[in-house]
Amino acid sequence: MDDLLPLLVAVPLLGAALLVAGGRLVPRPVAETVGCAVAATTAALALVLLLNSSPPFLEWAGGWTPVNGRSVGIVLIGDGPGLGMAALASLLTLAALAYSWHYFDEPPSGHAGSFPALLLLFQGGMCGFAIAGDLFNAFVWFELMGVAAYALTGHRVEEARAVQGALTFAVVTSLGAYALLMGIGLLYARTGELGMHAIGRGLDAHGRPDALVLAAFVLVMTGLLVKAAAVPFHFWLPDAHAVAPTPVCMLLSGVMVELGTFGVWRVYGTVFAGPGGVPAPEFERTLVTLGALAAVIGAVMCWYQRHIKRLLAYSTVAHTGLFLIGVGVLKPEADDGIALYLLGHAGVKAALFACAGILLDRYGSVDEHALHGRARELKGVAVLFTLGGLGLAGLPPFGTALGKSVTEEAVGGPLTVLYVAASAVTAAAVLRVAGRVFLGLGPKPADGTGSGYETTGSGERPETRHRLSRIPDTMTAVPAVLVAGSLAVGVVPGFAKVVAHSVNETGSAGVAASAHWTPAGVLLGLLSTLLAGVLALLAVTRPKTFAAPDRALWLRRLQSGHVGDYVAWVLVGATVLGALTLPGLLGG
Amino acid sequence: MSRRFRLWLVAVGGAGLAALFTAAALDLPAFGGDHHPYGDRAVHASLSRHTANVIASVNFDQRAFDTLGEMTILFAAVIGCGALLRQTRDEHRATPEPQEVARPVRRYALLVLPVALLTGLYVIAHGQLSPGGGFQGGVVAATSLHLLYLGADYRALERVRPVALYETGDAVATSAYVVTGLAALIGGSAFLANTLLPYGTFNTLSSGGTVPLLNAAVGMEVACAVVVLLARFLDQAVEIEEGNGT
Amino acid sequence: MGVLPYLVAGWVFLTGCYGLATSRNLIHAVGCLSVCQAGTYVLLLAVGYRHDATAPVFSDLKPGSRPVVDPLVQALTLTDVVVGATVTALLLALVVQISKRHGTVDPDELSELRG
Amino acid sequence: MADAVIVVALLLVAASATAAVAARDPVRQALVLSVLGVVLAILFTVLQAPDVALSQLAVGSALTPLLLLLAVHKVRRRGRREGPRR
Repeated sequence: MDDLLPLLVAVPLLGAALLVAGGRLVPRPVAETVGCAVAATTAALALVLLLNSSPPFLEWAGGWTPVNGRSVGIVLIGDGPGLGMAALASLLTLAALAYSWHYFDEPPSGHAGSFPALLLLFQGGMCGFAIAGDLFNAFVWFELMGVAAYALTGHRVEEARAVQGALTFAVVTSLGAYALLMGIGLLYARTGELGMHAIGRGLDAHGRPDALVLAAFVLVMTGLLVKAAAVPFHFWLPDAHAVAPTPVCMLLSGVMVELGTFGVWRVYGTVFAGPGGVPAPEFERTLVTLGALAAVIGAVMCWYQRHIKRLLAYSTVAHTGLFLIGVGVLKPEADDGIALYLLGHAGVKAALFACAGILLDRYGSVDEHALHGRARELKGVAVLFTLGGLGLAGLPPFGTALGKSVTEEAVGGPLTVLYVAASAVTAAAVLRVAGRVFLGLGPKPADGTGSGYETTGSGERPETRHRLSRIPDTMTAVPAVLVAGSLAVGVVPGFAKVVAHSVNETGSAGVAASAHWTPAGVLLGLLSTLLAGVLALLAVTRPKTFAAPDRALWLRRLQSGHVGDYVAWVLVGATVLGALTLPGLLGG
Repeated sequence: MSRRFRLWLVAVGGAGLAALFTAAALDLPAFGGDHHPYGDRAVHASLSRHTANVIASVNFDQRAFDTLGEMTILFAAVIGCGALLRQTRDEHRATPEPQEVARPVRRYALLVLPVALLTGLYVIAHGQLSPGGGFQGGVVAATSLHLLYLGADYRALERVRPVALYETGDAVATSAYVVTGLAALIGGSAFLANTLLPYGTFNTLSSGGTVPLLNAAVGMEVACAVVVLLARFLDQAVEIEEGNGT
Repeated sequence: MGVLPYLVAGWVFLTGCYGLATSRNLIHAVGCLSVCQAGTYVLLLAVGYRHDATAPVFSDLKPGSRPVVDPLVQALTLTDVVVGATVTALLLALVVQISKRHGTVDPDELSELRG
Repeated sequence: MADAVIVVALLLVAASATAAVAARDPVRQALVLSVLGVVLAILFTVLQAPDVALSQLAVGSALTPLLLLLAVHKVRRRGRREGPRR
C-alpha cells in the first residue's frame, strides 16, 4: 500500500502529459472528460489511502529504504493530515473541472487540453506538497503549484486585471519560494540532511538554538506564510483571487492557501519542534500575532469591498488568520478543530466563489452596487449563496461551526472573541451581498465610486463566450454539492472523531483529543451567525452609517496594487517574524 | 503608497533581514568544511550503482522524484506560456519581412549550428559519465536550432520547427519519465526505483540502470520545452500584432 | 574567507529584493528576481564546498582517491537553475500581456487593483 | 591559491549582481545578467561544480537574457505602434 503514495503525484502528471500530447487530436468534451476522470481517479486513490492511513505510511521514493536509519532517497509522509489535504485538493480539482465543463471560454485553438492539463498539474503539485516529507521536495512541489497557479490566474489574457493580478501573485510567491530555499540551504549547512525528520534530529543533536536556527526558521516560514497569506504577506491574495477564472478561485481559496498553513504545521512539527528548534512559546507568539492581524485586517477589508470575488478573497485572508492562530497555539484539540474548520471552509468558500462566477457569467458584473436587485430570478443560487454566508458565520451544524467551536474551546480567552468577530464580520459582508443582489433589499446604492480608491466589480467580462441566458446544471450542482459537503463535515456522526484521531496520531505527540459538539460551541456559533445577520441587515438598511468606504481608507491605501510595495512588505514581514521569535532564543 | 514610504519599508525590512542573515552566517560551519553526511552517502550509493557522475545519480536515481517535479515545472511553464501568449481574438499575424543579415554572420551561424547541435546531443548522452546531462545538453541543442534565425531567416526556422510537434514531444518525454517510474512500481519495486535494468559496467554509456533512460527523457523534454518557449516569445516579438482598427 | 561566500549570497539575494521593490519597469523587475535566485545558488554551492576536494565525477578519478565536494547541493542547484528559467519565462509572458492590456510596463502606472 | 580564485570570483559575482540591479534599462540589464551568468559559471567551476556551471552557462547567460530581450522587443515594438488598448 505504501508504494502507491507517489501515484498521487504521478497520476495527475501523466494525465496532464497525455492531455497535451493528445489534446489537439480530440474534441474538447473528450479532453474534459479525460481531465475529470484523472482527477477523480486521484481523488479516489487519496481517499483509499486515507482510510488505510492508520498507522501512517512512510514511503521512500525510488525504494531507497534507510540503511542504519539513514537514506539517500526522498521520504513521503502518508499520514492523516497529509493525505487529507491531498484528498481535499483532488476533490476540489474535480469540482473545478466539473464546474468549467463546457462553459469555460473558448480554449486557444488546438489547445483543447491546456486548461484541464494545467488544472491537473496544479493538482499534482498540491498532492506532492501535501505528502512531502523532505524539505527540498516540498520546495519543488511548492514551485509546481505556483507555476501552474500563475498560468491559471492569468489565463484570461484579455483581461487587464487578470494579467496584473497574476504577475503580482507570481512575483511575490516566487520571492517567498526563494526565501524558503535560502532557509533550506541554511538548514542543510547545519545538519547535512534534507528529510524533515532528519533535519529536526540534526538540530536537536546540535544543542540549543542559535541565530542560524532563527534565520532558517524565519526564511522557511516566510516562504510558507506568503503562500498562507498571513499579514503582511497577504497583499497578493486579493489581487490574484479576484481576477482568476472562477474554477481556479475555488482551488486557490479553497485549498492552496490552506496548504500554506498546513506547511507551517508540518514543518514546525517535524523540523523546529525539538529542543534544538524554536521553543513553543516563541512559535505561539509569532503565529498568534500574525494570525490575529490577518483575521482583523482580512475581516475589515472584506467588509468594505463591493467587488464580490475580492470580498470573498478577503474573507479567505481572515479565515487563514484564524487557522494560523489555531495551528500556533500548539494544542491537540486546536489541531483537530482547525482540520475540521478547514474542511468545512473549503466547501463553503468554493461554493461561494462558484455562485459569484454564476453572477459574472449571467450579468457580466460582480459589483455589489451595480447588481442591486438584479439577480432576483436566480432563486437556487440565492439559497446557495445565503447558505454559504451562514456557513462562513459558523451556523451549526455546518462543518465550519464544529471546527470553529472546537478550536475556540482550545484557544480560549480573548482569542475566542476574535474567532466570533472575524467570522461574523466576513459572513455579514457575504449576507449583505446576498440581501442586496438576490433580494434587492435596502435603497439602491449610488453607482459611483466612493473614495476613488477601490476596485469595483463592473467592467468584468463573463468567462463564458456569451453571457449565459440559462445557467447550466453543472454550474449550480457543483456549489450545491460543496455546501452539502461542508454540512456533512459537521453532521455525519463519527466523522469528527475520525479526523481528530488521524490528526492526533501524527501531530501533538500522540495525545488524543476528542472533537464533538458542545453546548457552548453551539451557542457561540449561533451568536456569530446572529451577529452576522444583524450587521448585514444594518448595512443594507443604513448604508451611509455602516458601509462608508472612507472609514478604513488608510488600510485600503496599503493595498496599492503595486508589486514593489508588496515585495517591501515581504521584507518587513520577514523582519517582524525574526523580531517576534528572537526573545526566547536570547533567553537561553 | 508613496515611493518614500516604500523605501522606508525596504530599508527596515532589508536591514532586519540582513542583520539576521549575517548573524546566521557567523553560526554556519566555516566555508569548505568536512561535514557532509548526506553527500557522502550519496557518493557511496552512486558508486554502488555504477554511475560515474554522482550528480546524475542523485538527479535520476536517488532523488529522481525531485527531478520529476522539476521537469513537470518546465512542462507546466510550457503549457502556461502557450496559454498566456496565445493569439487572442483581437490580434492577427503579420508576415515578418525578411531581414538582411551580414554574410559573415550568416556563414558563421550556419557553421556553428551543427557543431552546437552535436555538442548538445553529446552532452545529453554522456550525462551519467561526465559533467552535463539532460538539462544542459537539452538547452544547448534547443538554443542552437535558433541560430537558423540568424543564419537564414525566420521562415527557415519555422520550417524546421513545427511547434506542435515539439509540444507533443515535450508531453511524450514527460510521460516517458513517469512511465519509467511506473514500470518499476509494476515490476514489484517502488515508484522510480532503479531496479529494472542491470547496472552495467562502471564508466560506460549504458551503466547506471535506468539513469541513462531518465536522462534521455529529460534531455528530450528540456530541448522540446526550450524550443517551444522560445517559439512563443519569437511569435509575439515577430509575428503577432494587435489588430488596429478592427 | 570563512563567511565571505555566505555573506555574498545574502548580499546578492537582498540586492535583488531591493531592485524588485524599487523597479520602474516590470521587465527589469523580472531580471531582479533572477538576481535574487542567483543568491540561492551561491549559498547552496558554498554550503557544499569542501577544501581540497574535487568534483564528484568519477569518470577519470579513482573512487576513494580524493575527497569530493558535496554532490547533493549541486543536484539541488541544478534543479533550482531550471526552475528559475521557467519562472522567468512565465513572468515575462505575463509582462508582455500587461504591456498589451495596460499600455505600460511601469508598475507605478498600473492602477487597476486597489483598496 | 584556490582560495584566492574563489574570493575573486565571489567578489565579481557580488559586483555584477549589483550592476544587474542598478542597470535600470532592461536591455542593458539583460546584457549585465548574461555577464552575471558567465561569472557565476566561473564561480561554480572553481567551487568544483562543473554540472551546475554548464547549465548556468546555458540558462543564465544565454536563455534568460534572450527571453528578456525578446520581451523588451515585443514591448517596445507595440509601444511604438500605438497606445494602450483594452
